Amino acid sequence: MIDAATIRKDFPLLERRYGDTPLVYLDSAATTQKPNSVIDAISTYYRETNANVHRGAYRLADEATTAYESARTKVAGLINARSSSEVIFTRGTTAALNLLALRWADHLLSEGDRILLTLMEHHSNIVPWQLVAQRTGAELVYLDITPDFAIDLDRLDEVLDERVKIATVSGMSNVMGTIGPVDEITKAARAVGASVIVDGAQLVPHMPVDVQALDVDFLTFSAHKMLGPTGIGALWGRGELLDAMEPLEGGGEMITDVGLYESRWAPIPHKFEAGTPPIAQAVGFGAAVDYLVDLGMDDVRAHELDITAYALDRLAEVPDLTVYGPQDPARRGGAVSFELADIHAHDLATILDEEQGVAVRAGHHCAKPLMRHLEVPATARASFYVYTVPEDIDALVIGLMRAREIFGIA
Amino acid sequence: MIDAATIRKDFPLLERRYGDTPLVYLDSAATTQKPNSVIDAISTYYRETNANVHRGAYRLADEATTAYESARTKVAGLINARSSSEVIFTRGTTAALNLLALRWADHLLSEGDRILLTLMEHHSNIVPWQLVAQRTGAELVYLDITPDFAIDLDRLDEVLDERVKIATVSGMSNVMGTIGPVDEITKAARAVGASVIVDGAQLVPHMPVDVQALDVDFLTFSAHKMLGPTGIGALWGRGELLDAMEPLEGGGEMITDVGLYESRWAPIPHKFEAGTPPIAQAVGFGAAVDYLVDLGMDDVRAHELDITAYALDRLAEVPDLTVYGPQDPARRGGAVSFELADIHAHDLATILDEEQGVAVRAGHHCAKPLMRHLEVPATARASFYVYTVPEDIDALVIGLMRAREIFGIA
Amino acid sequence: MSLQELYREVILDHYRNPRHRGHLPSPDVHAEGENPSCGDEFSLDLDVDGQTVAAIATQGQGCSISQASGSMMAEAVVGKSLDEIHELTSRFKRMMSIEEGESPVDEERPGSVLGDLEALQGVRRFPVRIKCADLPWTTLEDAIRRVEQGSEVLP
Amino acid sequence: MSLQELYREVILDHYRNPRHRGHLPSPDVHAEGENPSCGDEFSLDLDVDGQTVAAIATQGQGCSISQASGSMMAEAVVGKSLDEIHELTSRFKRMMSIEEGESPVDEERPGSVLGDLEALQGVRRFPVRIKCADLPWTTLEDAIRRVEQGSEVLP
Ligand SMILES: Cc1ncc(COP(=O)(O)O)c(C=O)c1O
Ligand SMILES: Cc1ncc(COP(=O)(O)O)c(C=O)c1O
Repeated sequence: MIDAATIRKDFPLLERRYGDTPLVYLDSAATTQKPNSVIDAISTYYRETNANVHRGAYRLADEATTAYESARTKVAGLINARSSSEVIFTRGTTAALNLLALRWADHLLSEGDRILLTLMEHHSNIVPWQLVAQRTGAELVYLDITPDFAIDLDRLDEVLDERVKIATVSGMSNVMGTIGPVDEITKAARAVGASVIVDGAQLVPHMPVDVQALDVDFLTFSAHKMLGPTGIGALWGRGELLDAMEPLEGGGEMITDVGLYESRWAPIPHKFEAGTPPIAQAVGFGAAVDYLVDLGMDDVRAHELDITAYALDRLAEVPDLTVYGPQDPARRGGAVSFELADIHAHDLATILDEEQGVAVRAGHHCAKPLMRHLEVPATARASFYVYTVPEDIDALVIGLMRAREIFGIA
Repeated sequence: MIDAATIRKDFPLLERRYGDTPLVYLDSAATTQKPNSVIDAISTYYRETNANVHRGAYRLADEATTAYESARTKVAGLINARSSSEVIFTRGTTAALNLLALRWADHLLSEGDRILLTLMEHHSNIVPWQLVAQRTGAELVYLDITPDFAIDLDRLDEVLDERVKIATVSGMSNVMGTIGPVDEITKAARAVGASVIVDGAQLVPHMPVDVQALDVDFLTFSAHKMLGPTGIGALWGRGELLDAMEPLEGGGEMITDVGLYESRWAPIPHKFEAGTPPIAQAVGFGAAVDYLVDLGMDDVRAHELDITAYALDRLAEVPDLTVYGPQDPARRGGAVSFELADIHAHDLATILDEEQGVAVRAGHHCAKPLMRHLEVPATARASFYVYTVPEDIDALVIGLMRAREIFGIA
Repeated sequence: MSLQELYREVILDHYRNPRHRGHLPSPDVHAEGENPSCGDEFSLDLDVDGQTVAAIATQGQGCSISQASGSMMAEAVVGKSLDEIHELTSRFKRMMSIEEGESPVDEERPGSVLGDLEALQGVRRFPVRIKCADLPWTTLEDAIRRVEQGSEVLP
Repeated sequence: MSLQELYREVILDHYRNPRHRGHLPSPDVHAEGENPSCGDEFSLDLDVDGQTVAAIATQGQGCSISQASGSMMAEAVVGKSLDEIHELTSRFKRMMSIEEGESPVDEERPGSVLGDLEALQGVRRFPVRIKCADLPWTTLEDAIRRVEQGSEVLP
């Protein structure tokens, strides 16, 4: 079991104060804080090992290459990839999804084909597909949300026919916390021969994920949402699919030969990693994976279940507060969106921040289609991670009561 | 004037030793070492300011946004951009050139149009254009290299006609050190209405660059080659051209509205920065720019002239050594490629590394077309930066003499 | 200064009971504004009679600061000449940009030109929120510019 | 171990005077290998007579280690049966992979099967260079596999 109060000490930012008020960080779905081990791995890399990778005949460059490639092995291990060559380092989830849209979907789809999404997708898993649709003539089809904030699977069979070539679904909603029905959608998609992409930006950080067991085709995630640095994330894909995909970017490192008018590509993963890669970031990503593996992903999930249950209970004590998301912690992760009476989310965020040092996000959370569906222009969102303690939730609740006072709500 | 011996103390990696042998880092054209101020800016960001940018209603997120955007202002200042919105943060030079190829060139070019390059381009400024040519039917035309390692401008007028829509040239060769004739090519390209792209990966780190004075259209560069972190670089472009360009990637942060089937884009620079950007890396990039501006880019160039002149003199003492690059330091930067007798570059690199701790690169330096033109399968390359001292060159020369011995060259 | 001063009663009142809400039947000009970073939206219809804003109606949704600012603005501009509105806009922007602690922008109190709008002074201490207060004014400037250019007087 | 031992005379000799260089007039099989990370290239032609390598010719360019390894390999395999070559290849790879300081792979010295090839033992201490020494052998394995599959005996 995770002892969040103890591991907090590994996270220097959590010691921040505004004057007398300690910071209460409840915005981990946007980006997580970093343990010292990650911050130090990056500094140590720059202080002791920094060199460009893959082309050095000297020892330092060899050390740098080993550091970079062993990060890949760690990331591959976390998601149980068959081979580390199936892990492509990208700038993040958004870059990974766009790579798939531009080089997988563009070649696969034509007029009349369909892409299946859900209404709970993040903009990063919507906009790339809108652009694919515009380029190829394919259509987007959305699965609905039920009144209890789940993906509506009732129409799945109806919607999934052989026109659907790609199903792309969030593993976990960054707004409602809802765990996506990846299993059901994958089975149904397989039956009609569609490929399955999972936007794992919120899933991979929060639960054990095994790509071989999931039986999906592609998985994308971002290091910065799982204790790692900004500027790096990963695309995992089945080797044979990645082998068949054309590179998006050309340049150094991704070739075996360059002529004046033609070039030959290196094998995966390098084919998709043109130019100097985010080396120090990969090292930091590897350290983040080490930290999570040490905690144990089962325990990470167990802690999230506990803290989310506690949060939902405490929020239920606040009058006039509406939670947009499942009430059952087993069906969700620790991103909790809510609205309080007629107080706009933005005002709520200011009051929580100023009164209690509580950092929550306010707005559309890069999920405008979902917000329109929920008929709410903006929500406030508190989101948790391995270092979140019940006291953080208590501060949130005090702040919410104070907001009621300030807005003169009896 | 830069006192390299003093500023070396700011660079912790330069204190590395292999047993008794100190590391002599002569591979700055591949990636530079980082001063403490850059390493610390990154750690401090993670320890004190880390939050996601642009969407936070709390103070920490506002601080993070300010840190990120003020890095953009610093980078814009370094190259004298009219507005910081003309600076797009990318993964690096390679990503920036590919963005231009995919979203500028693809829309501009059609069958029969031409792209002008030079034979000294890096793969990252060749392969993207080969792919453009394949997609659009445009042709690549290369400017030749003269026997004294300059770009051959004699045929410029002949080659530049109205079929040429884009000229894309390296500001400085990473193999020969040759400074690219950006002025001449720009004037000639303007005369036929072609756009000009400068690959500034080696130029911006080593010389003062003023994009308004240069009168080019786009400039690309990488932080990691100018004291900054890996994982970030910049595309500068004229505002009106960037405004007219379509985004490559869709996702969070780059939109003003997302509907189910259509979206609206944010203004530049955000239109081109989908998803969580490399925030900590931007902060590090900003610190690197601060360091360079403190030194003064004129002094950076002056130091490079000195150290390169010293290196060329000392290398001339080594029998059977051939330098591939201009002899006049005024025409070049501090990347010096050479071959020693019949010793393969790879063997040379091993000997230099093991005997003298000297780190040089060996191989084709991501410039195979140039290597074929020079008729040499591989060279060894020593490259310098602000922290390079004459003693580094002396160690190189001792190592080269030792290599002659080991290979039994009288 | 405390949050209590940011969220003054008059602001909450304008937020909850925005003045001049709705649409004009056939406005001379319509303008829309948005803060992409927080999602606040504000739009307005104007009827312009010669050089005078004869009527205004506003729409929008967002935080109390943006919506109250819009409501107060609507009250302040109706019946005013375009020149007076330029003057008012620049006074407002000056108020929002001066350092906290400096003297209030309007030296002529009582009988202040900005009136209720001065209640928004408290926003200055919350830099993230200044753009909320500014949104309606930026939208208004856009509308007035179009009136002056004669480019978009609707039929 | 010093560099002097890596760059032994025999290695430099093979580098400078590679044996079996050139092309076979009509080879039964041709295979090409490359180390993308350093640019070393090595290719070879084989004539296979039943189960025996009757002739070999090699081409390539690269560092002394890769080219010497190829030259020594060519000398070692010519006239050998495919089975013997498999045995030799696995001995060579074992030699290149054992930890430095462990006993040499070939216990039966003198009269060593690997012969000159043992001169490459020194490469083990330079991990970046092992793939240089391996390149000709990987290319050879590729060629032999194709012979055994009968897939690519050239006409
Ligand atoms: C001239 C030149 N262009 C482009 C690049 C590519 O830069 P990056 O690898 O940072 O994308 C480099 C560096 O490798 C270079 O030297
Ligand atoms: C579900 C989901 N998908 C995609 C993303 C985009 O990730 P990134 O911004 O790291 O590219 C996010 C995070 O913002 C997310 O929560």
